[in-house]
Amino acid sequence: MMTLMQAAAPLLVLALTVTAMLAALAIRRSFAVTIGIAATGLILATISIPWALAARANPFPSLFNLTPDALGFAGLILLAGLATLILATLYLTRDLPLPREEYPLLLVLATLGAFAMATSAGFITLFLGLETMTIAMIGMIAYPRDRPEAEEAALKYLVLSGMSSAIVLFGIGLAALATGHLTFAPLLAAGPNPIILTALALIGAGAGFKLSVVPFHIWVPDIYAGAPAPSAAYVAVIPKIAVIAVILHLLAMPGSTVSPILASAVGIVAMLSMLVGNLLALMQENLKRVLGYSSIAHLGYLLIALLAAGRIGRAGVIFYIVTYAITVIGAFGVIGVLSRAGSARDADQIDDLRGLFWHRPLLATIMTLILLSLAGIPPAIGFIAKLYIMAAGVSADLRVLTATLVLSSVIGLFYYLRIILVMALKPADRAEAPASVIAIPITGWLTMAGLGALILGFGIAPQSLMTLLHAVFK
Amino acid sequence: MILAWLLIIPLLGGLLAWPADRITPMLPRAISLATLLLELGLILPLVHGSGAAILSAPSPITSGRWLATFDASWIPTLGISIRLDLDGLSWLLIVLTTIIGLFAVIVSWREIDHSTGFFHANLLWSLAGSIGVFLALDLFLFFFFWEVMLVPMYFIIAIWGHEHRRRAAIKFFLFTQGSGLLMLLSILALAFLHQRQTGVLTFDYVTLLASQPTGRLGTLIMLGFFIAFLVKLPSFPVHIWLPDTHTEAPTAGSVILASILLKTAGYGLMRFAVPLFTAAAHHIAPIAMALGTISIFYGAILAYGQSDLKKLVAYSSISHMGFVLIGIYSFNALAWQGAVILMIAHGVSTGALFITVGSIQHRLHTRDLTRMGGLWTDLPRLSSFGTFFVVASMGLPGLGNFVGEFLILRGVYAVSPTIAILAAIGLIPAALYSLIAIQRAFHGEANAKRGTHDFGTRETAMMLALGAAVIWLGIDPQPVLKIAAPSIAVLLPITHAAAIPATRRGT
Amino acid sequence: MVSLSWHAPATLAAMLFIIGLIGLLARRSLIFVLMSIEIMLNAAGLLFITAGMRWGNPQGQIMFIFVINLAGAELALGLILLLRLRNRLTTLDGDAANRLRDVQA
Amino acid sequence: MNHLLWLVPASPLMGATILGLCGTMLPARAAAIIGTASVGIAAFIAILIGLHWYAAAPPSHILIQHLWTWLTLPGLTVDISLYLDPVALLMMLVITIIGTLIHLFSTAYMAGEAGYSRYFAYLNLFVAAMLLLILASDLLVLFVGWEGVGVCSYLLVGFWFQDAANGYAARKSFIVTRIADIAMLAGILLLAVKLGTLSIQPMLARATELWPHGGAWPTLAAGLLLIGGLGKSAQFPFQTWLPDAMAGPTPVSALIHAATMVTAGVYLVVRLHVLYLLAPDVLLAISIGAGITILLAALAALVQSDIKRVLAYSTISQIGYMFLALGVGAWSAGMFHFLTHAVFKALLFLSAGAIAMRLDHEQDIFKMGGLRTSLPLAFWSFLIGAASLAAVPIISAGSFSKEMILGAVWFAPGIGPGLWAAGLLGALITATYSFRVVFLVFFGPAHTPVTGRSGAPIAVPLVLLAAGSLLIGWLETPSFLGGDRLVMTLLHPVLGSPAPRSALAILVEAAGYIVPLLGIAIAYTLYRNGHWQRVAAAEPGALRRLLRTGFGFDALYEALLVRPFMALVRALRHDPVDHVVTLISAATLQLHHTLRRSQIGQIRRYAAWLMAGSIATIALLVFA
Repeated sequence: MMTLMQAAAPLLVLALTVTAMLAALAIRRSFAVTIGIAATGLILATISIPWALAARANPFPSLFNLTPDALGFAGLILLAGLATLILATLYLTRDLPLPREEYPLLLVLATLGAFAMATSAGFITLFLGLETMTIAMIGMIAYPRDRPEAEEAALKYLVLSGMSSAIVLFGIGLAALATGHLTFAPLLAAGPNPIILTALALIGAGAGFKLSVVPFHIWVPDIYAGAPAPSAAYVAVIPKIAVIAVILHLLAMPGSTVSPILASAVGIVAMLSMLVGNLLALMQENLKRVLGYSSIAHLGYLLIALLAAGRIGRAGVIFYIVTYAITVIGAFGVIGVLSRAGSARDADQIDDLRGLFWHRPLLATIMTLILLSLAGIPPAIGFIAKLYIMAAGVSADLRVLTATLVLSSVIGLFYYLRIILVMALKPADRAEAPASVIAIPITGWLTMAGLGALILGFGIAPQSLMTLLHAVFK
Repeated sequence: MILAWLLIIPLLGGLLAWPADRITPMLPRAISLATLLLELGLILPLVHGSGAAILSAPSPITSGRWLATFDASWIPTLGISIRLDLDGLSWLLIVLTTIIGLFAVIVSWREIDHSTGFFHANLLWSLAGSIGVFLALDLFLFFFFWEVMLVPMYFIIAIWGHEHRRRAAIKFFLFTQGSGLLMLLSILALAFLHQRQTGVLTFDYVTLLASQPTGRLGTLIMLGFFIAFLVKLPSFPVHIWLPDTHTEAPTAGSVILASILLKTAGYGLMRFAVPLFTAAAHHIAPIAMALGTISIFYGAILAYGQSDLKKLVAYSSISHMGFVLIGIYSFNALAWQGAVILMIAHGVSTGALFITVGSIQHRLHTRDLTRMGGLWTDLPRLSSFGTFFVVASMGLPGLGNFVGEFLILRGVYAVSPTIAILAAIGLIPAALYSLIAIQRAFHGEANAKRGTHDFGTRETAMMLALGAAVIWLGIDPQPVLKIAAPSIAVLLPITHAAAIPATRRGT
Repeated sequence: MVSLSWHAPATLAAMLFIIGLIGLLARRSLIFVLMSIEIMLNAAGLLFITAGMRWGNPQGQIMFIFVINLAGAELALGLILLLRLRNRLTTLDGDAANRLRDVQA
Repeated sequence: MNHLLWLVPASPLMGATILGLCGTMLPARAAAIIGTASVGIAAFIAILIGLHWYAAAPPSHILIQHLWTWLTLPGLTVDISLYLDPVALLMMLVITIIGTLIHLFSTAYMAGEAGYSRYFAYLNLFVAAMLLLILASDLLVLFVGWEGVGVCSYLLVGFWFQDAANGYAARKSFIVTRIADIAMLAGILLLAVKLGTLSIQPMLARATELWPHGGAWPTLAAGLLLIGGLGKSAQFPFQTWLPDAMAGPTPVSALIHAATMVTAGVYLVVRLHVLYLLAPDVLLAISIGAGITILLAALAALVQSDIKRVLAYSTISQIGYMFLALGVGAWSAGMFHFLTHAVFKALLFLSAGAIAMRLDHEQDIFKMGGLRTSLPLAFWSFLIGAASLAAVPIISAGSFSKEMILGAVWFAPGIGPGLWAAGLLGALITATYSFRVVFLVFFGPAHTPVTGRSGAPIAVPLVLLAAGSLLIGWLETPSFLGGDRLVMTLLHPVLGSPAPRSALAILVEAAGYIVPLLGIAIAYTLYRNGHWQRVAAAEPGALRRLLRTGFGFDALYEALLVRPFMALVRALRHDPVDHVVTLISAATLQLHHTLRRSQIGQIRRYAAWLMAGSIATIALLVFA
């Protein structure tokens, strides 16, 4: 019994945290307390992961998949959640005209959902995790209720994710109809009959929606732009980690083969994502939208490594998603530390960053590192990540995809560089520019500097991260 | 370890210089100067003493006889290590880098007056990147430095450049980075090919030299390197980033770009693109030579047509680098020596020309030739130095550029008289644009009295030093040839030995 | 006991799903949009029931309960957002909520 | 003494360096002293070496001073060493001595000009480069000097840079010679590759050893090098640059464009005559080209009104005589004519300069006149020079050398008599045009007032050169005048002795003596009856215009070379490749805007996208 408890510890801690937060809210509304509980919960859950792994047991084999891989991704989700939590704490200032305490709750709830999804062993858990996460995220998006944009983004996300949920659900239903099971294995083992293929297509479309790849990318920029910065960071990062975790789990299952037709479908999606994402971002004036489009392209890159499979492909996927998480949270973090939930909008216009180099050189440097990382230029970590993708592509001889990667990277460079340029411009005489007036608390500086240090440090000495990931993901 | 210091010193210097302008704007300049002097003090002694002995006896590249060497693990997972090795060729180019770097610092002493700290940090980092390029013998590390030197350069252009700097900076970066990615693809392909052959994943240059991919795949992989270097060189038709970039960059940026960054391409061709793929390199030699010849003429003719003095110099660089390209792809030791000399001489003379143009712009606030004329009347010292360096870059015998051009032509003639003679004919338009530049800038009627000051002591001393270097290269190039000789003797035989059977296999 | 073929309910589910889909695309009013999503979810639910029926196991029914839950939760959230939209724009037209976009009007 | 040979080029080089580096800080007087003295020292050492040579020639008449190794690589070694043989000695003496005189003349001529020290720096540099050219033991080093004098010529022609026309003339001189130099460079490359060395003596030895008489390689190499020589010496078809080069200060014209640099082509052929002996076709081409040049230039000189242009065309024509001699293998005769020509042409130019100085830089001969009395020194100097140019028998140096050439040409097999006739016709025209100038400038009424006065720096060079023009011919006299063979003897070890003369030579010589006098007579007649003055005033006819423009070669080259080049420049100026990139970026942007239209912001449209995507996925998976 004890070992079972030990193995399920992270999940239990997380669930308990949610309960504790609800209880705390019921007793006394205090932002500090809720944040404290949330942070403690997330940290405890993270710490308990190695301990849980040591148990080498699985109390719910039909529901949860508590392998090192899955728990590794879960850990990544927890850390990413923690980072966004810190950003949210800075973002939701005291002078906010609305209660702040529910936000951490929603965040932890979404994290619980993502955790469940990443460690799911069958469709039931997967679906429950997915929906827990999605509905909590809608709350996070709509949180600053005075902003029409946030509300609109939430509405769009609700409708579109509802639709995608229905699509996935129908796919799962078809799978269940065809195989009689709600676990993954039978679906993978089944022959290519039309129902199975349709099921796969529908589930794939749902995954595509969450991964925001072309042609399921259409919602991304609007949602990112409308959501408050920490929520956008969350939406941009955590669901993707969870979906990737599931996909890698599926691929690692015995007997799973990627049929050529499926591979070519993914290849087309990857190619379109890279090109369309980068092309759409080209002349954008809104930083969040740029990040949205760029995330479309990045997931396209990631699909290359996924397709390449093999040892280096798998390592590439993991390394890339870690890099992506650090970098994108960092990017939204920069917007976040320059914005406040109480103001009418976030500092998300590229123009808001004008002259950042001259009045906030450190933040500008961090942002430059982030952009370099997104563009895949040394010495930032994104360079090593892109190297991994290219290595995977080259080693698997995916010539067209790799060539597209190069081409679209060049297009991508253009808009990343443009942002850097704007930061290097002479500051405009706009005293009210949010970037120059908002005071950034020390925690904000520490978080951003920490993210910057990760981006630079892992970019120069990637071996440490590789060793760590290798230790976790075998 | 000394090689690591060669990289660490400018990196640290940059880190120091960055915040130093909060104390006084002078401090970053002083830090840069001190850093580069220290660097020079480190690098210069390496060819003496035991270095001289190593240089006197060429030995196979696998024997590991280097002037200095450094090896440390970096990313063992992917077989990447920090392998730095110094041979004569690298030494020459690093010395060039450091010295030109010094001049870049001096030239920006007055020109750069805001955020000197960040400027000098970028300057030093860019130099560190180039030094890394010249030292790295791990392909991935090489690529790392190749990219690293671009980013600071991008900032230098984008922040301290002239009116259209943003466009120019982006163009510069897109071209060099885009072609760089192709090279990365090739590096990876080469490494994985080697892994498939031997089971070992490594990016080590010396190990990969043995790989020598042939056939279509070999050509494909080689093309990645070739294109990247062609863009950086630059050669027709991928030269178009250069004129814009030069025009918009601040003087120090132009100087570094022309004198150092372009040289990394020539170095890359000699060190990587040719020896790693000897069969493919021979395969593509006619195309390379044709491109080189076209570049010679194209650059010269366009230089003649420019009314922007800086653009004129930029196009002339394309023409000069055409010589380097045909020299390298003649696979002839004399031509390679010529290419080395020409790269160094071009570095010095074109650097000096950019300093001259920068000085003119600083005084007249224009680079437009139609608004110059008669400068000799007002600025005799500037004009005479300008004329001297124009004449030097035109290839006047007795000055450095001529030695390079002659050796290249001599080497190429032995392989292909047609190309050699065509290239020699390219010296005629060179004279045309050089003389028209002198005429339009320095000669003619001084249409308005410009109450400007001539070169001061700082600038005169700088130009004298550069001029002395050009003359020295012209009348006594032997020391340089001697230092480069062992490297060429090592790199070229690989080319010859492997090429003959390989071309047979290839056809 | 007459065993009902699973084809008929499956086809019904598919038809329901498509009806929901068309409704989603065709109706401007957000109320109808939400309803259409409910129809799609319920179509999926019907499919689970059918699956359970076909293979004779309870998983379908379990899943159906979860689906119902989800539909409820989503509807609740949707209605809140809808009300707020109506307060702001005095309309239920989904197309009116288009502040976030790339194309300039 | 011989070990000081290196000082001969080094001394003017040092002068140039000092003047170049700190010329602007020096007073004019100091610049003049440094400039003249540095060449004077070179001349002094050259004379000492010459005397020493006369007393005791070094073994095998060759003096080599190795300075340093320029470059040594497998397959190519180039030494910087000085190689002095009788030919070079003669050249060295002429260059340094005349150079000194012209520097001296310049101190007065250029007085008060802006850039006084710059002028001397260039002139010193020129002398140094010229000396390097003739003393080089290696063809590549020779090429260094060769291009060096070209650049100095460019700088000096364009010395008065404020006037754009001067700049144009300077550029033209440089570009035309540069075009020829490329051929020379190709020849050097050919020799370097085929013979493995560029060191002149071993190279020539190897050429005779490896290459057959009249073979393709020697012909090609000799031909390519010849083109370089023709360019430098302003011979047909490269003659167009020299008349324009008169834009430079007159002493410059005297030194560079008359006495020294333009004869470099002659020197090159003489220096490599062993190679040319292997290429009879090239020699034939030389002589035919020379015949054409002599006549073209002489005819053009006949109608010029600018005194310097007359002299310029006469230079072209006289160098044509030198090439004529080379074409028939009369190397020594060519060198002898070089010697006398250097002296009298320098004299003529300096006289012209002395006149121009006093006439407010007037150069039109029709605006002069009557200067015989007001400028007696200039008159006598110019007269002596003109006599030499016209080859007035016995009293002028030019007569001796021209006779020698014509004599040698007569005996050339095959086309000899034809060439001789051309040379003789040239001599007739030469006499006519040179005395046309004499009469127009010094006789008749004065048109322009004379101002100022000339000092010793003007007088000394004129007197010395006039003396030289009168006397230097006696170094080498025909048999009936004593048969002195001083020049031949000096050059004999290098160039061998000319063929002995036969009896018929007397008639040939007689013709050579009479023709100049005839020419002078024509000139006098036409002057007396006012023909020259009339045609100058009248509207020129087509033929006259053609002659005046030097047979329209400028227009021809303009149409053939300049215009196509400029058209090319105009077509490419804005870098067509750049447009391609602009197009690509525009297309990318267009793509961006097209795609962007999908982001319409409406939920239903987005839902449609999702549905389409799902359907496409199903279709792909199920039906593919």
